[in-house]
Amino acid sequence: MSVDSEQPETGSGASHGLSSAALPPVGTAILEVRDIGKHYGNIIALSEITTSVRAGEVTCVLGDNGAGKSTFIKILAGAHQHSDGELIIDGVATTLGSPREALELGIATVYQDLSVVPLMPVWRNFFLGCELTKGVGPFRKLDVEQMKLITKSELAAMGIDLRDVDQPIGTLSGGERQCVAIARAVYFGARVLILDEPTAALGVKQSGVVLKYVAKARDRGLGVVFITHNPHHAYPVGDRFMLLRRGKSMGDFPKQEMTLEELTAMMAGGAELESLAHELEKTMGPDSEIAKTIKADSP
Amino acid sequence: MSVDSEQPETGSGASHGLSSAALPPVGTAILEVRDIGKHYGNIIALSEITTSVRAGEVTCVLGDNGAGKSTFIKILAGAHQHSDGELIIDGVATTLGSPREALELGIATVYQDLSVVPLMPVWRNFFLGCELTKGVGPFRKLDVEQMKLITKSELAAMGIDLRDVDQPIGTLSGGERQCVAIARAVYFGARVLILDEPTAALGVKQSGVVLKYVAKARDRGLGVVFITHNPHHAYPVGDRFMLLRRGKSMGDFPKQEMTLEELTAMMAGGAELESLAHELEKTMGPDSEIAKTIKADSP
Amino acid sequence: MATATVGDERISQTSTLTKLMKRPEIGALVAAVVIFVFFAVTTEAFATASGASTWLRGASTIGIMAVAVALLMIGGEFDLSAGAMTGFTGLVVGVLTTEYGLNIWAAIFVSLALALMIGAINGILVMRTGLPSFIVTLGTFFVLQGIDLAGTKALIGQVAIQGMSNVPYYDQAKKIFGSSIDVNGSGAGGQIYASVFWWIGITAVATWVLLRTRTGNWIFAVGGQQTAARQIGVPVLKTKVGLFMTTAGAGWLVGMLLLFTTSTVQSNTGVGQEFIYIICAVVGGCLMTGGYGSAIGAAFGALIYGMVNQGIVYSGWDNNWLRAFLGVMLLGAVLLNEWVRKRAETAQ
Amino acid sequence: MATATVGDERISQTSTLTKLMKRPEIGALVAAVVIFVFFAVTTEAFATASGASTWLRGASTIGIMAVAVALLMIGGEFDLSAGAMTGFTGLVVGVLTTEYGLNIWAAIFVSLALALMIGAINGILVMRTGLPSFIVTLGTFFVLQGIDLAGTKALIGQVAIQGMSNVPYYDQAKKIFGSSIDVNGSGAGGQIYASVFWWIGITAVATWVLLRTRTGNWIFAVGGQQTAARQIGVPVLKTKVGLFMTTAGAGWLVGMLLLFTTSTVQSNTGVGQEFIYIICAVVGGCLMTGGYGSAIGAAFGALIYGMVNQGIVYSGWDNNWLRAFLGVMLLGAVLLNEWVRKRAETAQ
Amino acid sequence: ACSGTGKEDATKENSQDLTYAVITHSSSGDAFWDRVKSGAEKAGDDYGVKVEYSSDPDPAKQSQLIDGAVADKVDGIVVSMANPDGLEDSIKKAVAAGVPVVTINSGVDKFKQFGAITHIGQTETIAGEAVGERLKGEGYKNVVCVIQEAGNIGLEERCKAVGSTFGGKVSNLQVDGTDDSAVQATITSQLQTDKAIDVVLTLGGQYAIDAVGAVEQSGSKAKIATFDLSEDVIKNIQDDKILFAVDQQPYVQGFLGVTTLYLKDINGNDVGGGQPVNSGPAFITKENADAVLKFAANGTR
Ligand SMILES: Nc1ncnc2c1ncn2[C@@H]1O[C@H](COP(=O)(O)OP(=O)(O)OP(=O)(O)O)[C@@H](O)[C@H]1O
Ligand SMILES: Nc1ncnc2c1ncn2[C@@H]1O[C@H](COP(=O)(O)OP(=O)(O)OP(=O)(O)O)[C@@H](O)[C@H]1O
Ligand SMILES: [Mg+2]
Ligand SMILES: [Mg+2]
Repeated sequence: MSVDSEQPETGSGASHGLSSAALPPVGTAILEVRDIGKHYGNIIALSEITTSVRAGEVTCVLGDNGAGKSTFIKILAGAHQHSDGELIIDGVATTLGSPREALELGIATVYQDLSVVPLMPVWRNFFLGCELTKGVGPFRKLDVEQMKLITKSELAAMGIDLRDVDQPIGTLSGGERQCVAIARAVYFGARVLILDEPTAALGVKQSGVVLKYVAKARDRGLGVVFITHNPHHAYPVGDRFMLLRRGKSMGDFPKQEMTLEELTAMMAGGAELESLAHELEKTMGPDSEIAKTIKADSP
Repeated sequence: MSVDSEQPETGSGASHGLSSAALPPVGTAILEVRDIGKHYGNIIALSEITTSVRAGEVTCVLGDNGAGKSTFIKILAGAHQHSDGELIIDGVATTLGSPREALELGIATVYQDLSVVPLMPVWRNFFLGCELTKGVGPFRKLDVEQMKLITKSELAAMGIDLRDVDQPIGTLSGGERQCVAIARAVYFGARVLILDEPTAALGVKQSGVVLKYVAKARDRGLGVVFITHNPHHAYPVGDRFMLLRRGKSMGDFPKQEMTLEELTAMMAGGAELESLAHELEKTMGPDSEIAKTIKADSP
Repeated sequence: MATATVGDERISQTSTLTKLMKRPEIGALVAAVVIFVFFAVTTEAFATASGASTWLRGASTIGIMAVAVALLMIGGEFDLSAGAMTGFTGLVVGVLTTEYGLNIWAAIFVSLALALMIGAINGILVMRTGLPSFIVTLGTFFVLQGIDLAGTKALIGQVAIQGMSNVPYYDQAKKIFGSSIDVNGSGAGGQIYASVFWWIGITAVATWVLLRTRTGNWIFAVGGQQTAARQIGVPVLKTKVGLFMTTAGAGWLVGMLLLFTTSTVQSNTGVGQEFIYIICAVVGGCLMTGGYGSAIGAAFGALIYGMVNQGIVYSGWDNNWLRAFLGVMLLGAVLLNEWVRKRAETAQ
Repeated sequence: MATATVGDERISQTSTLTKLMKRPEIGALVAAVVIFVFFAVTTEAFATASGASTWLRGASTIGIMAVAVALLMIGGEFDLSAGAMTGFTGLVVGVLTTEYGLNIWAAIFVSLALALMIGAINGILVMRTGLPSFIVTLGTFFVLQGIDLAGTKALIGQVAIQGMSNVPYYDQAKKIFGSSIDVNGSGAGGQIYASVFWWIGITAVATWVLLRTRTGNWIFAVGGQQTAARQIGVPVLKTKVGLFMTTAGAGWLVGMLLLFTTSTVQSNTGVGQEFIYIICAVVGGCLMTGGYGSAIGAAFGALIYGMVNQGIVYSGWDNNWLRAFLGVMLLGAVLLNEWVRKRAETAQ
Repeated sequence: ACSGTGKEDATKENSQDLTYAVITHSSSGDAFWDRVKSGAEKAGDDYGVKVEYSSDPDPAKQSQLIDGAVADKVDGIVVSMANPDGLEDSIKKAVAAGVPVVTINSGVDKFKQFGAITHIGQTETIAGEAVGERLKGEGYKNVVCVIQEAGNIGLEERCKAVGSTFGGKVSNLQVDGTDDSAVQATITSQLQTDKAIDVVLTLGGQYAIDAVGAVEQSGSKAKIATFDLSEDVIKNIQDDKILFAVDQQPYVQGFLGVTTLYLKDINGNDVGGGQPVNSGPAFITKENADAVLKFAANGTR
């Protein structure tokens, strides 16, 4: 179960993905959005968001529940089409018709609902859409052994020790499933890696591994979009922080301009936090950890 | 959006649930398990677990991903039947045939996968199985207005500001959905409240509210089972900590016997954490927050 | 918190009309109106009192079953024995009265009891074995079909009930199940059959149950996500068995309506109709996968089916093409339906 | 990490047999064996070469369709036009050759092209409109049925193809689609028909595709969770349209087998068979909801159906009860099937 | 033999825009009823009247079709009464509304009672009895009667009538008429099981062809007889593969049904004078096969 530096380098998969486009220099905007908006029927989930995802940078998207974070990244991933504004990829305004188009541009995504097919075995889920094959012509067949092997080892590297990669993924625990989704995206992500609350269901150790992956991807020059509710996860790896509230952008801040405390306060909704801390103090006694933490965080 | 102490007391719902059995005195074991085990086909998910859930106490179940936590609480909730050992409720060994039986005994559960019916409106999901009605005989009908009102206000109290409780719950964001499931369980939980990673998808503020609810339920004399991967969430509210590893219990510790640091170390898997911290230091620089935290946590 | 209710900036303006438009049955309603207008304009007899009485009658028996089947489909199950059940119940009454001289009301009661029992067996088999209802009820369907044919032949020596109208108290039962009311006084044409009233009544009750009772809530839940429903404490078994019994009960009612309107049923009555019911339910907005739909939508679906069926005859189109027309019209109706629904959903 | 592979204490011992037992088709296999033994013991002719040749032949055409339909069902869709397609393609060839004197191979090719086109239309309609395939293909079914009847009638003045065996090169085509091989030398009985070989071939190819190719992976994925599959980058449209075309292609093949084995098809050939295919697929372990099943299982399902159908005749049971027997046997087979599967799944 | 009558009368002046509904209990695609339809339509063409054909095997639906025709104010209805009880109300209503009704094919016992002007046809019973007698006369002992549609009243009655005059054993065999391959397989199985069977009697021309294949395949010595004709049936009769075919002359039933209504309308005739008119049956054997081959190929016999 040890996650040590001797193990083979995983998640270094520029060559695995559908696209093997060369990575642009660090700091170049790979994805840009301008005044982008999205509504579902009469529900306006997102409006007038402007930001960019740059090579070698981690953009954290922060915000309350229902703020529109998942909606935002689904647009970047091609899973939803935006209703207003412009989505610019490599300098060209486009609309991603399907997630496959995004994948072909080297954009890999971990969705909040994970996008796994419950009845299929773990290894089939891992390689779904990018299956390894061997043989030629009509006899080209899946390289089952290889795929099982890779799946097993990639998950092991995340600290997930599966009994059997042939198990239907629907029978895995929540965290195990999340790890499969992350390992898959990291393995296939070529230029941009989008992670929607990847650490939500993970244990301390697994979370650490994911953060490590994020940092590694950044160092390799990928653009990363990272969503989390945990400021302790966001702050160490993030380069820029975009704050959403009720579907609107509250701004886009570089790391230099803020401290962890400011970030936490921002995520929790500022002023309102104080009253919560107050209340927790009442219920749990003033020496309670959480009350102290929240109190310390509130401005 | 403010969560202040003036708002009506919510989550005080001993009278809402299916059961209105009187609460036993604080410290009495409501649920006990003895050497309980569960296997799915040839997969042994849990073996030889012994612990108890006491009135007025919060039992935290900790463990790595796939350790068997959800399996454990599903047995308590009646969603799965145990394969070995004994489940003792109010001193009587029983097997819960269905979640409904558990509910009738006053045991309310928030499952990790939330148990919502995606196509149904939020309010219908909230009251599913415990609908409010008015009128008599054949003209007894759903009290729709009342149910909508309660749903809206209970969610508001958690800091979730829904546009429309008539929206299918499948269209809510992950966190919003989680809040519905929690609010429902809190509202109907009469004697035991079981929460499986309730704060996973929640923002800082909503997490605070959930912790507050847990503390309140405990103070009202309910037995609470609380699963989380976040030691900062577990420590302040927990009274006892049960640690699972690979389907086995590593022990059951009262709060007095451990510090937050010990708890964190235990959750992360002890010795192995050091190497992770080491690695993170390498990738993110020694001053990185997360590396520091993990390093500090490791014994 | 309170500020969120009025003038939420995250919702664009919506009219009450748009809200109404989001009901699952709206598409079917529009399609029904379009089809009515089409045939009313292109044929003479269609929109007359006597013409309408014909297609209403045709739609009514299908409609009753479609509504019951819609409930079942919303609850996530199918019942392929529903069609054969209509013949079975009619045959039971016919054989018991014409051959064995049983009192007609007793026979009616016996056939109801049998129907409910078969429904319960269907439900319990499905729930206990975990087999798909499609297969279980297919088995029941075959068995019923066999009984209908062989049983009837063995007992009365032919494959259709004859001489029903000579049975004592036949008229009493006919009052309830088979009578008709003249609309415009003239004897010829323009009657409304009892089945039409039954149809309207059943649709109203089903809609009420579905939208305004706990049972309705449970039906949506067991169809939408059975595991979730069970985990939350919905009595899944009871709900599903109840639904199967409801469908069987509706089959019985339709059997009675057929028997007492035409005074005969045949051993193959209802065979093949089971899919028509499903079709009507789907046209009316039910999802095949369960958890979504409406009873009144299914009634509209049956109306569409009845109107198209009779309208094609009135149009005088070559009978050989009947099926092709039916197919095109159905597809057209469903496409229109879907289009309306999509428009409604994305309406601002 | 490495310690986890061997001797994981969280897994109890499993034999290879148990592993095999977890395949979806295992239940159907066991049921097929049981039924075979049952009829072999209770009847004389069943297990003879000539008896087997009869039920194998009956099972083969249904089996080919069942395999194709199983793929489609695993992909999460239905095709109700599959039955009518077999008649349609046969009629096209029959009409073109007997009435218009087209070269037989050209006619066969034309009908294949038409079938694939209809399949593609089905698929594209389903995917583009978002309507359930149950409804879309029902529309196609009705339309095909109408064309089969009215078109044939209009073109050749009757409802069945006549004089097919006088068409030039008929024997060539019959070699491929309609010939038979004597097994035991004696002319009477014991033939294996071409359709049986086709059936085995198709099943083998389908199984290979499903389990060992990317396409197979995608089929499982689009049926199991379409949204997830799309999000992960599976070409959903291509996969589904391909499946509909495969089913249509299988319909064409069966149409040819029917035409060249019996030298005739009629306008209602295949009508109603579409459900038999679905039944065989489900008996063979496919889920109605998609995402799970096997091709070889569907082949076993067809075998069960074929054996039961002929076995009842061999048993000399009262023929009127045919349907009832069929129903009971089907239910029995599926129950056995499910029981075996459950045992296998919880086996330690 | 009755076709073509009245063609000369069919002048435009006489036809006065008449519309007749022909409503039968046929299921779609049935070869027999297809010929009834052809006959009725041919008569319509010849007389310059409009003929609207519709059908449904379910008596409830068939009675709705009759009601519908009355609502449509047709000038006459031709109806087949397989299940008289089921149509009684509707036919009486039609008669009460002043629409002349002619019954065809089946329902000979009830037509008067219901107020129809006449009955044209030949019940299933007459044809069946004739077949039974003929087979008995030729010395056969064991007949299997192949029913291609379970529970179809007409088919059941035919087999029953065969049994009533045949004397020997008559057993029914249900087959799936929409799958010729299965029909052949099932007949084969039956022949393999019961070696005593010496005649296979099919109830539609199409299935006789399947039976020919089945007899060959099973190596049985059984002979084949069939109801209804087709080109292939006649060729097989010529080749001695089929004993005989019973021609119920469905074309006549359709044609005369319309003709009767037409004569009533233009000339006040009551064809048959209140007595039923028989349309058949005729036996087609090797001797007279050549003469009907041409008509069978047209799809009118
Ligand atoms: N239905 C099932 N069939 C087979 N194995 C299962 C099934 N459900 C769970 N398991 C296995 O049992 C083990 C325990 O699962 P469980 O969901 O209890 O873990 P958990 O402790 O809740 O993990 P997490 O923190 O990731 O939610 C996992 O390894 C999982 O793969
Ligand atoms: N398909 C949909 N139809 C209608 N409304 C939707 C739909 N999907 C999302 N919404 C609404 O849009 C808003 C934004 O949802 P989104 O999932 O983007 O939130 P989020 O920021 O990811 O929240 P969380 O942190 O809880 O995951 C929510 O209020 C949600 O209810
Ligand atoms: Mg989200
Ligand atoms: Mg869990």
